[in-house]
Amino acid sequence: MSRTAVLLTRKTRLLVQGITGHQGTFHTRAMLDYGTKVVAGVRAGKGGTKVEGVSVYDTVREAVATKRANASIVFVPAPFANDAILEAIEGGVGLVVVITERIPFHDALEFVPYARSKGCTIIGPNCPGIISPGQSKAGIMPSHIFSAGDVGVVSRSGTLTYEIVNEMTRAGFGQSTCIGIGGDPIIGTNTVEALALFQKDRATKRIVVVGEIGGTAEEEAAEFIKKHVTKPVVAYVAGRTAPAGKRMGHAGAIIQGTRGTAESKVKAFADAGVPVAEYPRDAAALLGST
Amino acid sequence: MSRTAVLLTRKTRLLVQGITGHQGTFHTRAMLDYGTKVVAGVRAGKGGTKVEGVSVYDTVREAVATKRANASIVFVPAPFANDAILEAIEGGVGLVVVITERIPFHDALEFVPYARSKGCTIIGPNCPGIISPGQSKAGIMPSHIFSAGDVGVVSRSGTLTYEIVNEMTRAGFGQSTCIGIGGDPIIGTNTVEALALFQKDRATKRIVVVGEIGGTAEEEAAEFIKKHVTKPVVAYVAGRTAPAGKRMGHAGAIIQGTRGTAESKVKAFADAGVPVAEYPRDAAALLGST
Amino acid sequence: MKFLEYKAKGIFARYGIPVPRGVVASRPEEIRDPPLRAMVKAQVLIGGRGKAGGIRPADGIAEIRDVAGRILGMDIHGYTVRTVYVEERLDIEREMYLSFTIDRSARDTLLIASSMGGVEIEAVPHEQLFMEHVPALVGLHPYVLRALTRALGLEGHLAEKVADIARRSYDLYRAEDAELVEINPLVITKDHRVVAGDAKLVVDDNAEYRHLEYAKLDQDRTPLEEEAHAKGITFVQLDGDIGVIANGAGLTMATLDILNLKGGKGGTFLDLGGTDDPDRVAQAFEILIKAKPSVILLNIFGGITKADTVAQGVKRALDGMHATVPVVARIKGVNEDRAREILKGVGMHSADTIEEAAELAVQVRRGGV
Amino acid sequence: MKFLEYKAKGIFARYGIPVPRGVVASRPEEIRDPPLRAMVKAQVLIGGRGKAGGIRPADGIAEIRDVAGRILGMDIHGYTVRTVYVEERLDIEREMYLSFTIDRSARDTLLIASSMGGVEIEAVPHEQLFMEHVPALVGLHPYVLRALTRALGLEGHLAEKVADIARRSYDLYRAEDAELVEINPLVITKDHRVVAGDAKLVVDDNAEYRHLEYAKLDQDRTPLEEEAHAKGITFVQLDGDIGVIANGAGLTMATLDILNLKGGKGGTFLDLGGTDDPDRVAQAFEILIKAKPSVILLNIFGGITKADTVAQGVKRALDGMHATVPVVARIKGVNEDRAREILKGVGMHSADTIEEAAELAVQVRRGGV
Repeated sequence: MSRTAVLLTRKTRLLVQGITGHQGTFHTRAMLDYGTKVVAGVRAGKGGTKVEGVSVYDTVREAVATKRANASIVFVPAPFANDAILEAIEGGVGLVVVITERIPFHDALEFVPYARSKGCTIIGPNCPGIISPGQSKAGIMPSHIFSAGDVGVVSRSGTLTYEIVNEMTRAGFGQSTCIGIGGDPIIGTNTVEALALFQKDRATKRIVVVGEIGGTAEEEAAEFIKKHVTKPVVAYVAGRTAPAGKRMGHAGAIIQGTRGTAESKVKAFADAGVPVAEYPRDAAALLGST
Repeated sequence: MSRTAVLLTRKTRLLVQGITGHQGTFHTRAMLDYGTKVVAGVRAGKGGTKVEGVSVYDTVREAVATKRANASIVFVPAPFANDAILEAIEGGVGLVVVITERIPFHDALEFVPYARSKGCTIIGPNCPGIISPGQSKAGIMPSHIFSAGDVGVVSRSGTLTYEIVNEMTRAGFGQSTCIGIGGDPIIGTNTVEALALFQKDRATKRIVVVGEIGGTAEEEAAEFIKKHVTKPVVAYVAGRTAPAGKRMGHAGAIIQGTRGTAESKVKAFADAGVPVAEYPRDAAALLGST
Repeated sequence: MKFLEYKAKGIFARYGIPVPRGVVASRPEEIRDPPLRAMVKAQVLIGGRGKAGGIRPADGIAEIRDVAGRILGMDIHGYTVRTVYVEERLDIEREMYLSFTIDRSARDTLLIASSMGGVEIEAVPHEQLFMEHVPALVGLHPYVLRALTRALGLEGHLAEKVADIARRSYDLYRAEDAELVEINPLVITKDHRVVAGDAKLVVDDNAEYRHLEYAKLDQDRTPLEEEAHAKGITFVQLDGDIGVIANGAGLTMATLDILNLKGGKGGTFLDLGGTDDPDRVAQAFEILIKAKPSVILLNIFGGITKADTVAQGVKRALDGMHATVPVVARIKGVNEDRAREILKGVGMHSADTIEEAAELAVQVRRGGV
Repeated sequence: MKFLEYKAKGIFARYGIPVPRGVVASRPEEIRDPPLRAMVKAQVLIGGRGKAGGIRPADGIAEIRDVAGRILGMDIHGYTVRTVYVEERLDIEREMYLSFTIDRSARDTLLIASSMGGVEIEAVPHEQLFMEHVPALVGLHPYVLRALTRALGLEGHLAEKVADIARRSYDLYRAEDAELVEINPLVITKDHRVVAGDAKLVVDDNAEYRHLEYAKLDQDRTPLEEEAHAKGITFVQLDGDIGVIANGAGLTMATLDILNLKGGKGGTFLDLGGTDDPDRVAQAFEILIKAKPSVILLNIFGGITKADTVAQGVKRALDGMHATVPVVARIKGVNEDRAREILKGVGMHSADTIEEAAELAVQVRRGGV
């Protein structure tokens, strides 16, 4: 039986860029264990070897040609990530999940619009990836806290999302797809775009948005929800006590002057009729009342 | 009554970039006379003046904001054309018709894919423009030879097309839309893309393709027709007697080694079941037998 | 990475952007050969220097040194002035504003300009702003510069000079991986020069590896933040007293928020990231202990992170520094039971949820436990 | 714009691409201080020099001058050798192929490489070619170079050298507005240097205004084509004897095709473009008359073009040059009747359609009219 999901399904044929690194190897194993079709790895100079039973190629093009990979996950270190992402886009995969953190945003100013021009979806950078529970995982999140269901989750953060999803799973709210869109200022898929995907997806009946301070993604999401989202949405916003002018871990999590405050985001959601959880665990409870 | 057409209809609100030049002014008058909604002109430093009764603005953005222009025609000289085209794309028009000839193709290697990434259609460069007879003209072709009808025409050349269209009109084959895609090696809309538009357009029942030597546009068109075009197509190919290695007027009209010959193109059309006219005037006759 | 004005101006000058002549000093007597009609400007990484009295005119070497002496050592919004910049005083005809910055929503670069210069750009009415995106894929083209100079009401030579400065500023923005290149005011002098009156430059921290020459700059960091940065630890000092450490930026922020809801106030933001290497954890805890928190609130949600090796790192740091600061921990992850065992050995308080842990931390701080 | 090998190599060298040392000469006695183990190479703008005997080894100054003397003045596929290039003879370990060119279908730049070098690239089997697009919007990135060197079976220093040459070739391709940058063969020498054995460079004619330094180069044009080019007239000399002139490139080609179908053979391709300025028309006709056609076939389909001013230009040229060459004209456009009047005055034959005009031209040529 084939189920729908957003961006990633059990049919997705994933290749791992930077498969021979510590993180790449570890998560290749974890993704295989989850049932992801990891069909190839890429590492220049290591073509012909195997990692966790997965064939390694020197170039994305070979991996795509030989193994019909149609998505990629990038673990390549920041200084080489731009190159790897462009190789993936040109190699013809339709989805590139960029786990790598600390990529200069000037690189993203190029590869993000370029990917779009080629019809390729980027998730991240600096993100935990994407998981369609019970189907496939292209990411680094702990698999066991997820459960299949009908809630779409979009989040700018990693562990905070695990916390929320864990609570959802315990409360019986399984997930259709969880997208960690990443904590950088320039990202390939933003909150609004993820919401649009969930609104269209037949497997998704409700949506959780996990936001944080910095930028105006949540304000734009609230505006979009008002106009285009008919499915119930609940939200959480991290950073209510964060001071202005300080970068809170994520490159994108910074209040600049009066812009990007949690108050503004919470207010925007409230104005759009989106309940906002006070504690992360409340998101699950709020879902129960939607 | 509103009729369909490809790319250009009576509703299109055109702005003229380079309206104050000789060619810009002349064709603004001619387009107005034809009934085109020429809503604005652009020429830096001439904002506030009028040309042929059309208000001139300093920037595309002003023209779009004030006059809701949604298409542009570019008469700006080659050294400044790239800038003008990018201004039009960023200004938010959805169609840019580039009349200017002799634009270096390295410029087109940038503005063509960039336009595409922004959802903007480029016609040209080095083209006579586009006309939907009876509705609107964004181009420099002589209006009186065209007549409204159901034949879509796509052509790499100008006057040759006038010759063919003139014969069509005399023989009673009116045109839905005629697209002069231009004679340069890198063009915004190619033969295949024009064919795809005509195949979809309800107002187009039959199609004429005017090709010439150089490149493989006709071979690809023939392949595309075989697979995707259900409407009758006839073709003409110019340059059967052109020698190899010589650029025949158009930057794109050159046989390179054994590539780009008329024989190859004629054969490709024949293989796709597309009748090829021996004389330009025969195109109209062939249409009669489709 | 932020830059003091005089350092930013040095970089601007490298890109051919006109800046006033100036000399820098950290003591009045160091000032030699200054412009004799001068502005003496406090060099601090915070705005509002002018209103705070950190920018003053002075004429002649004696007055310049005198004024510099009064500015040096001043406290400006919590920042002590350690350096002054003595700069040619401009005869101002007009002040404008020009900047290149990142537009996150549009995923693009934004050029902002205004004919109202010398004031905070946030205070300028929207209709007084010229804004245009500059897409990285195609770069800055003349049409943008034409629109810019037109919006500023400039013509002829002045328009050319401003367009040229904008072009150079964009080159700088791209080549130096800047988040912000700001010239405010951009001054037209009475003798028709166009000069960067002030210069603000913020460079992407993530691009540090491409600009190693900037690594040692004065940064807007406390000494402890500087120490953490040098060790690659994500750490922000806050004005509460409870030391908060968690794994993941979002979770750390959420932990601070929950602590606040429970009546406590965080003194640190310390993001362990994905590490469970005991050495790295110990390093992070050392920074945390140096911040002298009344209590430490540790929150680990580790789906993959090994909780026991995290705990080993915590123990190692506490033991090594002979620290007696109480720790309240909520640990979920691989080997979480073993982790609790280890931390019980150093007198840690344990909780099942963040909420409970936050409550407990507040109680401990009040001496209630 | 095409470049003789030695000029192309000069440009390659400016971009840091290694080329063999060489000297250029147009007479044997001009050769001074050449490499003493040399290849003497005919400099002509056409391929197949080697097979035609235009590239020969020679050792020592005497033999070099002797060989150069025999190559100079040779006819190679219709091109007279006016220049030789005396170049260091390479000890070849391996020959490869590398080029950047325009891919019209993909609207992109194409990098082509092959481990089969020194032969016509068209002759290399497709599976022996490495091809990768290089999009102008993002440029040439390392992944392309890795794939390139892997496809060529290179490692270590050799891979680095080839990658570096590819990078520089792409820079040249972009900065010089090239249509083609080709190194064939790209040579690995026995002492492990990587050197451009031959260098082909074609620059976009439309970009001439950005590269005025190239405007005076030897071009692959006949003297009359050169004269036309200098006047901005689109003119190609063909091997027939009927002078064809029309307005528009496509129409001119079609007129030539029709003439051929009617049994004639065009001697010129002359595209008047959109002009109806009598001076420009006269200039074009002057070129045409200099090509000594037996008959001139004029085909104007001018929807907007004023036919009478075109006719004035024709008359002016014929009168001015006292030319007696018969003209067959088919003119459609504004004031076409007046145009026919004018040309009747110079003995022109008139026709209603291209087909008739072509037939008439063939008849006139045979003396049938």
